Amino acid sequence: MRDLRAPFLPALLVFIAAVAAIPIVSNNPSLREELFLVLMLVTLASSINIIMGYTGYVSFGHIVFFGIGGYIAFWLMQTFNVHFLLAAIASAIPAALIAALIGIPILRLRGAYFALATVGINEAMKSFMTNFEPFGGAIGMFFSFSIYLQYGGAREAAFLAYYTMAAIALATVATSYVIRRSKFGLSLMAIREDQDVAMLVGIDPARAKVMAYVISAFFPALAGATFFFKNGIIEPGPAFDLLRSIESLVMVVLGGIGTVAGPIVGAALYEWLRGFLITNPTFANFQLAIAGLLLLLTVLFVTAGLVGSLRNRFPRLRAYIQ
Amino acid sequence: MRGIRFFGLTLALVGLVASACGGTTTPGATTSAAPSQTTVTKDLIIGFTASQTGAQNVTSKRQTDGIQLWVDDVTKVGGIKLKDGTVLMPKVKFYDDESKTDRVQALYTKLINDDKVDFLLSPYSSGLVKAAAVVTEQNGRLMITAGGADDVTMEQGFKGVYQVYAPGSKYLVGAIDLMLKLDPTIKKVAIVNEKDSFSASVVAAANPYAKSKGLDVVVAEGYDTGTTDFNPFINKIQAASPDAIIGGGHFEDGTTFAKQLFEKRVNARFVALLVAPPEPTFKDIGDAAQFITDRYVAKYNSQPSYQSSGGYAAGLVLQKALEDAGSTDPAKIQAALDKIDLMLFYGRVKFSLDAKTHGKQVAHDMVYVQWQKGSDGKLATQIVWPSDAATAPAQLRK
Amino acid sequence: MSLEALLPSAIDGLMLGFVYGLAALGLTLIFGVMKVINLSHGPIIALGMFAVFILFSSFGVNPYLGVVAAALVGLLLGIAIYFVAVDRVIDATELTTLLATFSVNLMIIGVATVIFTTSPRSIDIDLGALRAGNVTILGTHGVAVAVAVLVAAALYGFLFRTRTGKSIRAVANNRAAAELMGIDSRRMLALAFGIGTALAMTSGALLATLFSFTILSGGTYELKSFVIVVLGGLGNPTGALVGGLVIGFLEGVLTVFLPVAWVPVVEYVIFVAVLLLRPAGLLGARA
Amino acid sequence: MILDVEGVTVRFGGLVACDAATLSVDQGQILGLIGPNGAGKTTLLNAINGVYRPLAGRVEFRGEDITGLRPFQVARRGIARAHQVVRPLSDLSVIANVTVGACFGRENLGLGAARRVAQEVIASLGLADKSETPAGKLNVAQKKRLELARALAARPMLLLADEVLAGLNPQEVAEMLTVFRTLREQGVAVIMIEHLMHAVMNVCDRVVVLDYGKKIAEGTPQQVSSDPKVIEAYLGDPKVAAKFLEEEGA
Repeated sequence: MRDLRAPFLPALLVFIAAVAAIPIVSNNPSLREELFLVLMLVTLASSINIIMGYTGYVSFGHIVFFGIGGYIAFWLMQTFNVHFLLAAIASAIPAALIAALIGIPILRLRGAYFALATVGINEAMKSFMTNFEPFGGAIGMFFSFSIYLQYGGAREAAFLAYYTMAAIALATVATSYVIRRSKFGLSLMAIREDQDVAMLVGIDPARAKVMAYVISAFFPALAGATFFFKNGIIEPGPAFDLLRSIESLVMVVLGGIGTVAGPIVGAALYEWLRGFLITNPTFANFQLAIAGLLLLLTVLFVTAGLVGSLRNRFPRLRAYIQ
Repeated sequence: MRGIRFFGLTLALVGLVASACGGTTTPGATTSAAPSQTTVTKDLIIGFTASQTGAQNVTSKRQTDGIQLWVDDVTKVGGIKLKDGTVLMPKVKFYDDESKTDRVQALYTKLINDDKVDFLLSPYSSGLVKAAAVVTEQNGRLMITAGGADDVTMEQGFKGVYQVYAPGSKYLVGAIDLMLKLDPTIKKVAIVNEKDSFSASVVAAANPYAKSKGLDVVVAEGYDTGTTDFNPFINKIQAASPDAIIGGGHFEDGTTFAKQLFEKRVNARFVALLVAPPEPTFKDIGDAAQFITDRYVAKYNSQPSYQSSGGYAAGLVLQKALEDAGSTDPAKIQAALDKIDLMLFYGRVKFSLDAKTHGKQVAHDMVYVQWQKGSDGKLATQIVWPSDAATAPAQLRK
Repeated sequence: MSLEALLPSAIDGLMLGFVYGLAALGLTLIFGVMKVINLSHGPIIALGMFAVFILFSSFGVNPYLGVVAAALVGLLLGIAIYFVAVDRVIDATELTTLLATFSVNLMIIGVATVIFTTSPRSIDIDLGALRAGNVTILGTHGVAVAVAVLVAAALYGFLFRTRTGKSIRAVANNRAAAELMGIDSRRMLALAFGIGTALAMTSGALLATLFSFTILSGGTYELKSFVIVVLGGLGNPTGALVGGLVIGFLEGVLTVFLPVAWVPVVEYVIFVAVLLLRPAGLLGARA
Repeated sequence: MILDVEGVTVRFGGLVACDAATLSVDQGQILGLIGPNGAGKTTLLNAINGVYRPLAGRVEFRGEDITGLRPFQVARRGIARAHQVVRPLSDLSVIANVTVGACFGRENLGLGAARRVAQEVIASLGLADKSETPAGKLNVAQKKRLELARALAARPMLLLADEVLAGLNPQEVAEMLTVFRTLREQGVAVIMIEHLMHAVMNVCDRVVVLDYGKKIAEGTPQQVSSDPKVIEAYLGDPKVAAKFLEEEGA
């Protein structure tokens, strides 16, 4: 297409891949751990951006899909010794199906009602898992260490998890970009702006929204499967952590809602800041308060987020930064 | 004052117990270095994470204090002296893990690879210990777990994880024995426990054990970590009118549970709760408090607790292993740890060598204390089980 | 299953329901007036707990006087929060106001954690108890119910009998029209936020006289308030009070038939079901 | 006839907003829909394109019964709508707004093709220099044109135009009327609700008058404007009304 003047997507993907390769090349496991987390947050934030940024539905409890993916994959690996990659895909499909099933009713709700419903679903799922003994109940599940043997040992499994997470992040970003530049994306943005108008020009909003919700559920499920595979332990608390869910929203807003690069910038920035605050003796204790202050300032004064503000300030950049 | 009578009958078990047992190792007691050799002083960096924020923050702090206390004591006597003349000065390096498993894993990776710490201790709480164990195993490192009593963790075929706490399965089984010895007519028992790794593994062993002893488990319920309202459980217990109540979890919930049991005047003849009652702050529930053994306060200059003792003991185990190995070579330390059979102020320490359960604590037994009214009319904790360590016979409500 | 537990459980639950209702009232009032879901609700409840705790443990102030103090502090705090975090974004999308109030949540938790740590605290009050059969009603619980009822009644009196109260309701109904009638809507919004916060702090203060708590305890009650508010209809004060009683009663009674740990599952399923089937709540939202 | 509306009734509670309304329009024809405020004109358009489901009656478009279809299904069959109260997709650029119109309508164009159509339409409506401006930042007249542009970009066979001229100055009105005439030449059918009588007189081929949801008159603009029933419906007093119409038409 003509308006793809700037090779934004390839550039972005190459950049992410290059950063992801640093810990491998320099053989730095702790950088690998940090980046694993960042890549995971990029995945979560970019996925949320599809339903929240493009479509305008604030999915507050979005982490529920991360948890569902993690649980199903973990259970498959532990009980049937299914290979991790297979288990991850096998967990993302039911997660997407669940998204379709709950999406059909709850996407009829608007605004705050939708946000609350997603919180309710996440909490319902968390308390259900807390009681669901086949998945370990409140204690969750814990790998027998021999599970890692088929990947060549625990260390190799950690690398496999890292590569997989990088691949998931790249796929999420690419998907996010493709959607944003597609007709489907345009229909989502029309829905975000005015659902009635969207319907009058020929868009089936219910269908488009459910599609967006399903896509935005798929990648977090993969990320959950990978995250808990590496952890070797899954519990209801970390799997359905509402705070993590809200933090992902914060990253989207910080970076620039509705842009492709925003969630990436936001996730990296947020995680870097937290790492800095936690290890800094002066600020360690005030970590949460500072995060809160920063969020407030962003919400009040930099509504469009970093990437969004850049685009607004320098319209010429629009062709280069999506 | 009615409360006192009730709590006089509350049995509790606790890990930190009297140095009545012989063969105690204390930091100052070790002088195995040969005087002729030249001494080389090296730092021994001990890495771990502490939950300075999040759900585990209070108890984790106690464990950190325990570790720090051990470090201070060792420093005071001039370090750990090895046979080859090396003197190791322990230093701690720790980060805040926010009580989150993913932070634990990132930070243990950092401790191992960036900070290049010499030795690792565990975070506090079974869940975080598991997460850390995965990383130390991935990196082929040794870790002594100070705060993780869950059985399952230690049954995964780990190679370099060693458990100081007695595994959870042991915690309440003894209480059932004691109870039945005191009164064989006890028939109905209610089990109400916290739903965390530790308490669940306790109950997973205690529940079938109770049934095997012919007891009738009339209530079996779990409560979420952080529960503050136990009335729903207590109403159920009251309706089932059991002879005994066992369970609990950690300090805070156990204290609250006990307090609310008292408020509702539950008529059980025997109550055994995990961890909570020996704590000095048990005073929140009435006059029962001021009687914690002065001995610990005097000896360690800090409020003792189950968790801080765990931290201190983990330090001692490491120290002993270093001395036995005579070097900081991981393979030698591991061999020394495998062989350890130690009696600490804390109890006996010995690790399983079985491939599947390697590193699991096999020797440490639980000790039970009871609040009893002394001849002066005041309440004090007495060790009532096991019988060879008992300071007073257990009493049961008539 | 033990039916003997039914009566005491139902009574226990219902009594707690009054305090839950009070917390939910604060949340629903703010939503009703300005369509903002206050995500700092939980930490504010926790602040209510600590207000009483500090006054009691450091200055020996009677906890029930502490409840009054907590309400006053809440009013001022709420007005401050409104002007700092909400005023500027009052007309923005729900995401913006959600995040703005969430940032207040983070700041309160962040600072309060440093000051108070997350150690559990409790306030020891013994007001005796009423016992009949296997029903025990603790004095503290009885007083909490009484205070909750009084506060709710006072709020209704304020909203329906006073000029200021009527102005707040006018602003809630139609801000533009209220302004045409000469009402300073900004002041009313700030006041409503203050009252909502005061209610949350009051309920927190009462809860502190019943159970032990940490600075993070508010989260549980915040989620409970969401459930109650949706059940009663977002923005409907009477709905919040009734919803509180319903949830309290359910929590009590369900425990007799289910393992206690399953109760939250039922609660959240009801919550989502109400949102889907009757988004206006069981009592219907105010127009 | 491209559109046949027969006996369509829409009711809100006890209020009958549209009472057995019947009308039809053919290709290349502009039908004026007039009537006093609250006569049910907008309701009728909403019943045609599926926003409301008629209680009774039938809507037939190009020989197909489209009664009760959802709005997006109606749109995909070639009926476009321009609103009285403009509803731009504020955060999207002008070109994106119009592309949305082109994309999802009858022809189901790809993004590239839709964009080209959008550019043409924008140019024809004089918005070319605003192409990249967020729609929310346009002035009222520009928004009106955008609203029409979005509808036209769908290349509809039938355009439902709801008071698109209101609020425009005489020159802008004249420009808009040219657009309607061009549409007629292209064979597009138009139903326009309009209060500007001179515009109706000027451009409409036929006029339908609604009052209290009922059709009270139909015919050429001249026939309708001299119908006493119509005049009475508008102003109660036929004499005043006649005078009013004269002035406005001038």
